[in-house]
Amino acid sequence: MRYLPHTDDDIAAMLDAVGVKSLEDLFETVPLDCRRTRDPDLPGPLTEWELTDRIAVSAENTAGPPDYKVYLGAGSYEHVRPASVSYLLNRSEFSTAYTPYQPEISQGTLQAMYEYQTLTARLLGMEAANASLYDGASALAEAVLMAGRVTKRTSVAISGVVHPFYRQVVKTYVQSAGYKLTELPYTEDGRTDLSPVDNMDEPAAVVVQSPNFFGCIEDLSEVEQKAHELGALFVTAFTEALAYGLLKSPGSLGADIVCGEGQSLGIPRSFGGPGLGIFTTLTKYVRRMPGRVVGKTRDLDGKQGFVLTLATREQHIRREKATSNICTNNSLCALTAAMFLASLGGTGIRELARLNYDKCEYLKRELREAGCTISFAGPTFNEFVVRFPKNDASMYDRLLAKGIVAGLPLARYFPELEGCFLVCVTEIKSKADLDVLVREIAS
Amino acid sequence: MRYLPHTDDDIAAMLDAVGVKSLEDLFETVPLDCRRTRDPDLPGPLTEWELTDRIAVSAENTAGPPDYKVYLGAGSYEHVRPASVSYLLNRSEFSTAYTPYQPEISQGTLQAMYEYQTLTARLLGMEAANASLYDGASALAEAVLMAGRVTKRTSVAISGVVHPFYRQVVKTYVQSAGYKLTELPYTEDGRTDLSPVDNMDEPAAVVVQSPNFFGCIEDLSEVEQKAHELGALFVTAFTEALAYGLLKSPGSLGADIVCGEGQSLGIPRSFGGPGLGIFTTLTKYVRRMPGRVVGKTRDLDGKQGFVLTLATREQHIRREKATSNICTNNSLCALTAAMFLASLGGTGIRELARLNYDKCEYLKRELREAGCTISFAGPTFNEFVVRFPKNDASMYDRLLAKGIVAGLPLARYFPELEGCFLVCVTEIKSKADLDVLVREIAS
Amino acid sequence: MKEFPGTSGLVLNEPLLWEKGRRGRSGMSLPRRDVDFAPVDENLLGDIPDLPDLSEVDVVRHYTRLSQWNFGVDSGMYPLGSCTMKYNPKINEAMASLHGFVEAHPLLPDRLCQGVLKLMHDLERFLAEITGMDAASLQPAAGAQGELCGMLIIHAHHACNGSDRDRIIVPDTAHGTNPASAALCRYTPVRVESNEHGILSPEAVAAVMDEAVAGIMITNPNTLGLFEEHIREIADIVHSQGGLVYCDGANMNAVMGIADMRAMGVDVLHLNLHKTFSTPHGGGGPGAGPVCVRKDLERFLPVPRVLEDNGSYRLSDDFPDSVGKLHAFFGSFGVMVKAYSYILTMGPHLKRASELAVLNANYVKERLKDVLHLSYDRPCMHECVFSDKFQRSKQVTTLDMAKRLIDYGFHPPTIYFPLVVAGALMIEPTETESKENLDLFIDAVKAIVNEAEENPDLLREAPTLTRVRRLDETEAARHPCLTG
Amino acid sequence: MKEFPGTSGLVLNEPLLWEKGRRGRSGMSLPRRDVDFAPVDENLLGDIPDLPDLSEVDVVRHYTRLSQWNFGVDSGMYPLGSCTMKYNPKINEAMASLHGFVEAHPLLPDRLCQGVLKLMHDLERFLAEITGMDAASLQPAAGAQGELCGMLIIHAHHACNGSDRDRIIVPDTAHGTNPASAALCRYTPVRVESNEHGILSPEAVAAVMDEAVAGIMITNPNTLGLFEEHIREIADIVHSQGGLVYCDGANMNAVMGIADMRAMGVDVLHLNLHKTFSTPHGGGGPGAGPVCVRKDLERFLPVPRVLEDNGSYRLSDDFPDSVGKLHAFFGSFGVMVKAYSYILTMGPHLKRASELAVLNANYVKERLKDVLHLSYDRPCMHECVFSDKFQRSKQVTTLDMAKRLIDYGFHPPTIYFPLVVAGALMIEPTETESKENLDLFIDAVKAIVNEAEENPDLLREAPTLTRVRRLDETEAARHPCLTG
Ligand SMILES: Cc1ncc(COP(=O)(O)O)c(C=O)c1O
Ligand SMILES: Cc1ncc(COP(=O)(O)O)c(C=O)c1O
Repeated sequence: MRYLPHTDDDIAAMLDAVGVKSLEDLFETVPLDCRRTRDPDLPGPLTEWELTDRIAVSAENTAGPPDYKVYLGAGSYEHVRPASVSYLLNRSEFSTAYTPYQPEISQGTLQAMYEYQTLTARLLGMEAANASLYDGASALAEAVLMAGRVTKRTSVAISGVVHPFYRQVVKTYVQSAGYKLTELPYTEDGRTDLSPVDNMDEPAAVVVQSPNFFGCIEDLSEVEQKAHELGALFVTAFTEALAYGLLKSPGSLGADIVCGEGQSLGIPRSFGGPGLGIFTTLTKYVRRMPGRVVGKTRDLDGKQGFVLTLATREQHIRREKATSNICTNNSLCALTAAMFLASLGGTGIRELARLNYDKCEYLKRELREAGCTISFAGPTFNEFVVRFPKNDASMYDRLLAKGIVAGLPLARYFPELEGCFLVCVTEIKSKADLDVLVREIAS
Repeated sequence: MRYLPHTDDDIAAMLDAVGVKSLEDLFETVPLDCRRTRDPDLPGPLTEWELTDRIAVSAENTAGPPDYKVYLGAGSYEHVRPASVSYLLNRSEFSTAYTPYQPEISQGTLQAMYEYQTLTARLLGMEAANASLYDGASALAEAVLMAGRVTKRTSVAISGVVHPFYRQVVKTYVQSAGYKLTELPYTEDGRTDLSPVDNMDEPAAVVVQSPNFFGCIEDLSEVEQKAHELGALFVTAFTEALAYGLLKSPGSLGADIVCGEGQSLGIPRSFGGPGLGIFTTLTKYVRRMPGRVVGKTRDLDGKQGFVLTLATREQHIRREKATSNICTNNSLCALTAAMFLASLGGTGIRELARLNYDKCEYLKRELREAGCTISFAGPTFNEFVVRFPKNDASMYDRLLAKGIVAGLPLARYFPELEGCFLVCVTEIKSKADLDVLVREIAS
Repeated sequence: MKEFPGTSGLVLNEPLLWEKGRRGRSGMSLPRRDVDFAPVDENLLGDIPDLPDLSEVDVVRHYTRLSQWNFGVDSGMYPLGSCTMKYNPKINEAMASLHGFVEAHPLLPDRLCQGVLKLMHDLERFLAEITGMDAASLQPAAGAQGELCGMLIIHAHHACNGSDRDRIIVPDTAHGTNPASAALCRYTPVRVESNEHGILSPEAVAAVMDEAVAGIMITNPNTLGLFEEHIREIADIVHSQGGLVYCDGANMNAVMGIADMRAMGVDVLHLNLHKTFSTPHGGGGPGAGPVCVRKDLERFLPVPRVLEDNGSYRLSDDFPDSVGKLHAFFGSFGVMVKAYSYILTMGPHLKRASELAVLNANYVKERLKDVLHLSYDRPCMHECVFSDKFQRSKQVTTLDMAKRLIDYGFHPPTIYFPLVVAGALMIEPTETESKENLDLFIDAVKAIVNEAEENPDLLREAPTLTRVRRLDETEAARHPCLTG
Repeated sequence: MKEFPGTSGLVLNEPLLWEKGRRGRSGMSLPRRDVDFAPVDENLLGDIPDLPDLSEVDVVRHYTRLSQWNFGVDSGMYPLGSCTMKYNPKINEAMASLHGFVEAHPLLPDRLCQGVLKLMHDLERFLAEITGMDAASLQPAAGAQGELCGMLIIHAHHACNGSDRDRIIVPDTAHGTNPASAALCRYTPVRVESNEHGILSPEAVAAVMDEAVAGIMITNPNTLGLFEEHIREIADIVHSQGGLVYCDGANMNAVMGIADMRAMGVDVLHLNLHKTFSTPHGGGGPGAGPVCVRKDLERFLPVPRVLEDNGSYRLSDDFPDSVGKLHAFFGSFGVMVKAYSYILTMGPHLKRASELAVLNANYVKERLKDVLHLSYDRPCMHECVFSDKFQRSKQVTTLDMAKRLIDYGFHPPTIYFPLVVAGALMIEPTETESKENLDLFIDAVKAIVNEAEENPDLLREAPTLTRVRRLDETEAARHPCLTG
C-alpha cells in the first residue's frame, strides 16, 4: 500500500523496540468489549485507476456546463477562475500545512492571511477582518452572536430577505444560545421593510443582506440610521461578494459588522462547499470578534513578520469563555480569494462587477420584452425574481428538458411567490446564451 | 494584457531614461526595407475563456479513451501515470528554470538529472547515461554518429526491424554526414537476420532494436558476438523502456550503447511528443557521448553537489568539433521518467512489466483461438503482428466503426506484410477489453 | 554523522501585495464585454475598491515565494499532536477537481445531481460503518462545528424528552473546542480530572453526574494519546442518569477497524475528515467534521439529508425534529470527495493504517522516554505526550525545544497541550512516516536534549535558520495590526 | 534602504533516491492483475532492476525538496541572455494537459485526429505569418535541431541544383549550436568577424563568399542584441553567388510584428517556441524549433507534413525532395499547444511584447552603462551585453559578479557569451519584467559594482546564501562521476 511505508522488517524491528510481539498487542488497553466484532464492510482497496473510473462516474452524473446552462445563483455563483490561481493553490506548502501555530515556518500562510484580511476589509470598506470562517451563513450566525456580546442584548431583527438558508443557520446557532429573532417583511420593491424594528425592545442588531436574496440592493443608509438609533449594531451580510466591486461599500455606509460568502472570489461552486466565511468589523470590536486572526509584528532582529494573534479570544485559551469555538477555519479558501483579488485588482474587480451588472440588466430588459414580469422594481445585482409570460410555471420544466436550468423556483421559500423564479446571470453567460434563453421563453 | 506589466507611465518614464520619444523609435536600427509593411494577420487576442473554449474543440476532436479503445503502440505506449507524478512535475521551480548553467541555484534539476542518469543506467545495465536527448529516434541517430567517432568507421549495419521511423531519422542524420547504412533483413520468427553483417567491411556498429518493431525480443548475445568480432560497437535501441523491467538488460549482454525512447515511463503520448531520448553507454566512452551530462562533485565547503560536466564535448565550447549540437534537451521529460521510476521501484517495475507481458500473451492466445494468425513465433513484449481470420483486412474498418483501433496496418512500412497489423496491449487494457476485441473479431 | 534535513539556503523576500502594484496593470483575463453598459444609479455606485493592480507574473511570483516560507507535510515530518498530519494523497486532489464536481451548483434539481448525492450517501454509510454508529451527517464544516452539532442533538434529545439540563461533563484533557462548543448551547462545562493513569475514572464521573447533566464529552483515544479504558462503565453511569455520551472522534486514526464506538456506549460522535481521512488541512482548513449518531438520534441530524429510494437519491428537509441547518448548503463537499477517495483506496487497509499509527507513536515513546519526561508511562495510541520536566533545571522550555526542532528540519510537535501536562510536547507521527524518518526525528530530539545540557542558548535562540526568527507575539496582541 | 529579494531561510537537505528506499515499499498504484501469469522463457528473464523502492510520500517529499533548491522564472527575474526567460503562462499548461491531447496516439488514422492536425496546421500558418516566411515545419525538437534541419534543406537545395558546396559562413558572434549543426552536414564553418559596431559588414561577407559556400548562418537580432543592419545587402551578396541565407531566429522576441524575415532576404529560419513563444524551458527542455522557409524551399521540409483540403486535414509523406524525418513522430506536440495558446492569447499584442522587450533591454543598458562596460554603445534590441572590463583592475570577474547576483536574489545573466566580448555579461530582461523589477535589479548590480570596489572578497566568495557554495567543476570533469 503506497501510503504505508512499513516493510515487514521495519514492523518487526519496531515491535521489538516497543517490547510487544504483534501489532494486535499494541491495543491491549482497548477493552475487549470496546472492540469491533467484525471488520468494517467497505469496498476497496481500489487501485488508483479503479478509483478514477469510479469517481468519474459520479462526476459525470452531475449537470454542469457546457451541457447545461444553469441560471442558478442564490448563494453560489458561476464565475471565472483563472488557471494561474488554480496552479498556485496546488502548491503543497500551502495546502499540506496546518494552522500556522509555528510562525517561523508558516510565514507564507501568515502573510497571505494578513493580506487577505486587508483586501477583504478594503473591499467592504471596513477596518478589520478575521482570517475566515466556514461560510457566509455561519459567519452571519457568528455576527449575531458577537452583536449580542457587544451590546449584551439578545433580541435581533433580521430581514426576511436574508438568504433563507442563512436565516436557518442563524436560527440553529443562536436559538439554543437564547437569542430571539424577529423577521422583517419585505416591501413591494423587494427590499427589507424596516418599520417593525421601531417596535422592538433594545435589539442587539439589525441584520440585512445586500444584495439580498432577491438580488435587490438594500438601502443601507436607512438600516444604519435605524440600527444606531436603537443602540443596535448594524450587521449586513452578502452572498455575492463581487457586488462590492461596483456598489458603495457597507463600511462607507456605517456598518458595524459586514460578513458573508466569498465563494465568488475564485472558489468553485463544488456543490456548495467548501466556501468562505468573510467577516469584517471595526477596530473597536476586534477583541470581540470570532475566529482566527493574523497580526503584523517583528522578529527578534526587527524584521517584519506575522503571527496568529488575539488568541485570548479563542477556545484553546479561553475554552468555554471564548468568542467562538472556531479552530479549523477555511484558510485555503481565503487564500484563493486573496489570489483572486490580487489577480483582478481594483481596476479588474470594477470591470468584472460592472459586466455582471450589465449582463443582468440586459437579460432583465430582454425578458421583460419577451413578456416576463420582473417581480421587484428595485435595482439588483446579478440576480432577480421573474415570472414567466402568462405565469406559465411549466415553462421551467420545458426549459429543463432543453438543458436550461432557468433559476430557482421560489415557492418553497416564499409561498407567496409561487410561480416566481430567482434567476442569476454572471459574466460566464454570453449574450448569445442569454438570447437563447429569451428566445426559448418567447417561443 | 496580463502578461505585459507596463503601464503608460512606466513606458513614458523608461523611454525618457533611454532618451527616445516613442516605442517605434527604439527600432531605428531596423532598416525600413527590413520591416513589415502590414501587421501580422493573426486571430486574437482571445480571453482566457475564449481560448479554453477554442482549444477544447481541438482536444475533443481527437480519438482517445474512454470512447475509443486504441491498440496502437509502435513507439508510443499507453501506460499508467500516477497523480503524484503529474503533481510534482507542475512544481514551477522545475518547469520554469533553464538548463542549469548556475549550479548553486539549480541543484534541484541537477540532483534529479544525476538520479535520472543513474536510474536509466541501472535499468539498462549500463555504466553511464546522459541527461536526455530529444527522443528515441534522434538518440539512435546520435548513437550511430558516436559509433563512427569511436571506431573512425562509417559503414553501419542496421536491422530492418528497427522502428521504420527511427531508421528514417538515422538516415536523415547520418547520410549527409557521410555514413553508409546497410539494412539487415528479418527472419521468419520476426528477428533480425545478422548473416549479411559477415560480408561487411569494417562496420562502425551493428544496430538492432529489442523488443523490435514487431514486438519480438532479439537475441542480443548473438548481436554482441557479431559486432565485437568485427570490431564494431554493439548498439541496441528500444521503443518500449518498460520491457527492461522483465528482460535481461542489454548491458548485461555486452552492449556498448543502449538508447531509445522513455515515453513509457510516465510521459503522456501527446501525439508523439515531447518524448525522451534515453542514451546510455560505457564509462570508457563517456567523453565521446553526445548531449548534456550531470556529474557529482563538492562545493567549497566539501558539501556534495552536482554540475553540468564534460562540457568540452559540447557545442558551446567546441563548436563545430562538438560531439553533438545538443543545447536544449528533454530535461523535464527525463525528470518525469525519474519520478516514475522512483515511484515504481524495482519491485513495481518488474510487476508492471510482467503484467504487460501476461496481458499480451493472453491476447495472443485468445486471438489465435479466434482464428487469427500470429505472424511471428518469437517471444514478444507488449506488441505483436497479427493477421485477421481469413486474412480479412476489412475487419480493421469494421472494428474502427465500433470505436476500436485494432493496431497499425503494416503494409505501408512492410509491403510484404499486407493485411498484417501491429497490435499493442498494455496494463491499461482490462481482460474485459481484450475479450471484447476478441469477440468482435470472432463474430 | 547523520545529516539532518534542516539547513539554510537562498530564500526570497517578498513585499506585501499593495507594495507591488501599479494602477492599470491586470493579472487576469476578463470575459469579453458583449452587452452595452446599463445605467447605474449614482447613489449606489461606490469608489473603485482600493486593491492593488498586479500583472499575472507578479501574482505568480508573490505566492510562489510565500509558499516557500511555509512547511507542509510534503516538506517533511509534521508530528503535530492531535492533528494527524498524515500524507495527503495527490489523487484525491485530482478527484475533487473533476469538472463535474467543481461546477456543480448546490441547488440543482435532485435528478440533475445524482452523482454527487450518491457520493455523499455512500460516504455517510462508510463513516457509520467505520465507527460502528448507525447514521451520519456530513454537514459540519469542521470538528468544532461537529461538536456544536452534537451538542445541539443532545439538546434536542433532552428537549424532546421534556428534560431541561444545563451542564455537561468535560474532562480536563479535552480540546478547547469542546467547552467552547458546549457553551454555544448554553451548557456549563463541568470539569472532571483524569486519574493518575491519564484517563477518566468511573468514580470521578459518577461524582458529578446527575439529572441536570445533559451528558459527557469524552475524547477517545484522549488527548494524552491514551485509550479511555473505562468508557463503557462511564457511559453506563451517564446513561443511567438519562445523559448522553458525546465522543470527540478527532483521534479516530488510532482505532479504525479496531474499536467500536457504539459498543463503547457512544451516542454521538464527530470525525475530522481533515485528520483521519487524509484531506489536507490547507494551512487552517477547509475541513469537514461529520457527525455520527446511534439510530434513535438520527431524527435530530441536520437537514437537508440525502435519502435513497431504489438507487435514486434526493435531498429532504422533511425531518421536523432536526436541529436545523449548520451550513448554507451541505458542508464541505470538496473535502468529502477527498475522504471518499481515501476510504475507497484504503478499504480494509484502514485498520492497518491505525495499527501502524499506533506502532509509530509507541516506537517514538519508547525511544525517547529516557531523554524526555514521559507523562504517563503506559502503552499509547496514536500519539505520546512528553514534557520539559527533565530540562527545566537548565531553564530550557518546551518552546525552546520545539523551536530548535525547526533548525533540524522538522515541524515541531504540538506544545503546551493538553493542559494537564505542564510543558507538554505532544507527538503524533501518523502511519505515513517510515521508520527511517522516525529514527532521524528521534536522533534530532536526542541531539537537542544534549544541546539543552551543553549549550542551552542554542535552544533559546532557535530557530536560527528560518527567514524570520522568533516573533514578538506579545506586541502583536497588545497593539493589533490586522490590516495594512 | 531597499530590500533585495535574496535572503537566507530554512531549506531541507535530501539524500539521493537510493539512499532512501526499502525493498518492498511501493510508491504507486498498479492496475489489478486480471489475467494469469504466462510462461516466460528463462533465457530472456533479467534480474529485478536495481531501483530503490519508495513510498508515495517519500517520492513526493524528495522532489518537493529538490524543487526548492531551484530557481525558476516563477521565483524571480531570470535575465539569462539569449534564452528569453519570459513568464510562462499557466493557462498554456492547462491547455496542453487536456485529456484529448495527452491521450492522443501519434499513429491514429487521420480522421480520428482532426483536432490535433488542425492545431498543427494553424500553428504553422501563424509562424509563417509572424516571420513573413511562406511555409513552416514544426518537427524540430529544439533550436539546434531546427538548425540541423535548415542545414539539411540548404544541402538538399544545392544537391538538387547539382551544386556541391562544402562551406558555410558563420559570424564570430554565432551561438555554438550554429557551427555544430553545420558540421553535422559536413559543412566547414567559415568564420567572419563582426565589425566595430558589433554587426557584420557586407565587405567581410563578400570577402569569403564564393561558389563553394553553401550560404550563411546569421542570427538577427544577433547575440550582441544588435540588429544586423546590413542583412539585405549581405543576403544579396550570398544570393548572388548561389548561396542561401539561414537565419537563427532565437532572438525573434525582439522583432515580432516589426521585422519581415523574408524581406530581409532570409531563405530558411528557425524559431524557438521555448523562448519567443513562452513555453517553459523545463530546466533544459523539452523545446521546439520550428523551421520556416520561403516558398521554393517548401518541398524540402521534413515529412510528414500536415495538409488541408477543404477543412479536413491529413498527414502526407509524399514529398520526394524532403530532407526526411528528424523526429520519430511530429516533434514536441505538447510544446506546440502551449505556443499556439500563447499566440491566440496575444494576437496583435505580440508586437507590443517585442516593443516592451526592447524597451526593457535599452532601459537596463542605459541605466547600467555607467557602472559596467558596455561593449557596443548603440541602441540594442532585446538584450544588451556588458563586460567586466571596469572591474578587472580589482581582479573581479564576470563570474564573481554573476555569483554575487544570486545572493541578491536574481538569476544571473548569461556569462562569457558571446565569445567576441571578453567577460561578457549578457542581459535579456524580456517584456514580462516590470519597471520596478528592473529598477531593483539595476540597484543590485550597482550595489555589487560598489562591493567590487570596496570589498571584492564578497564577490569572490559568492554565493554565500545558497545551500551549496561554488562547486568544483574542474574536479567534476577530471574524474567524472555520472551515476551513483
Ligand atoms: C481533539 C480535538 N478535538 C477537536 C478539534 C477541533 O477540530 P477542528 O479544528 O476541525 O474544528 C481538534 C483539532 O485540533 C482536536 O484535536
Ligand atoms: C542564439 C541561439 N541559437 C540557438 C540556440 C539553440 O537552441 P536550443 O537550445 O533550443 O537547441 C540558442 C539557445 O540558447 C540560442 O540562444
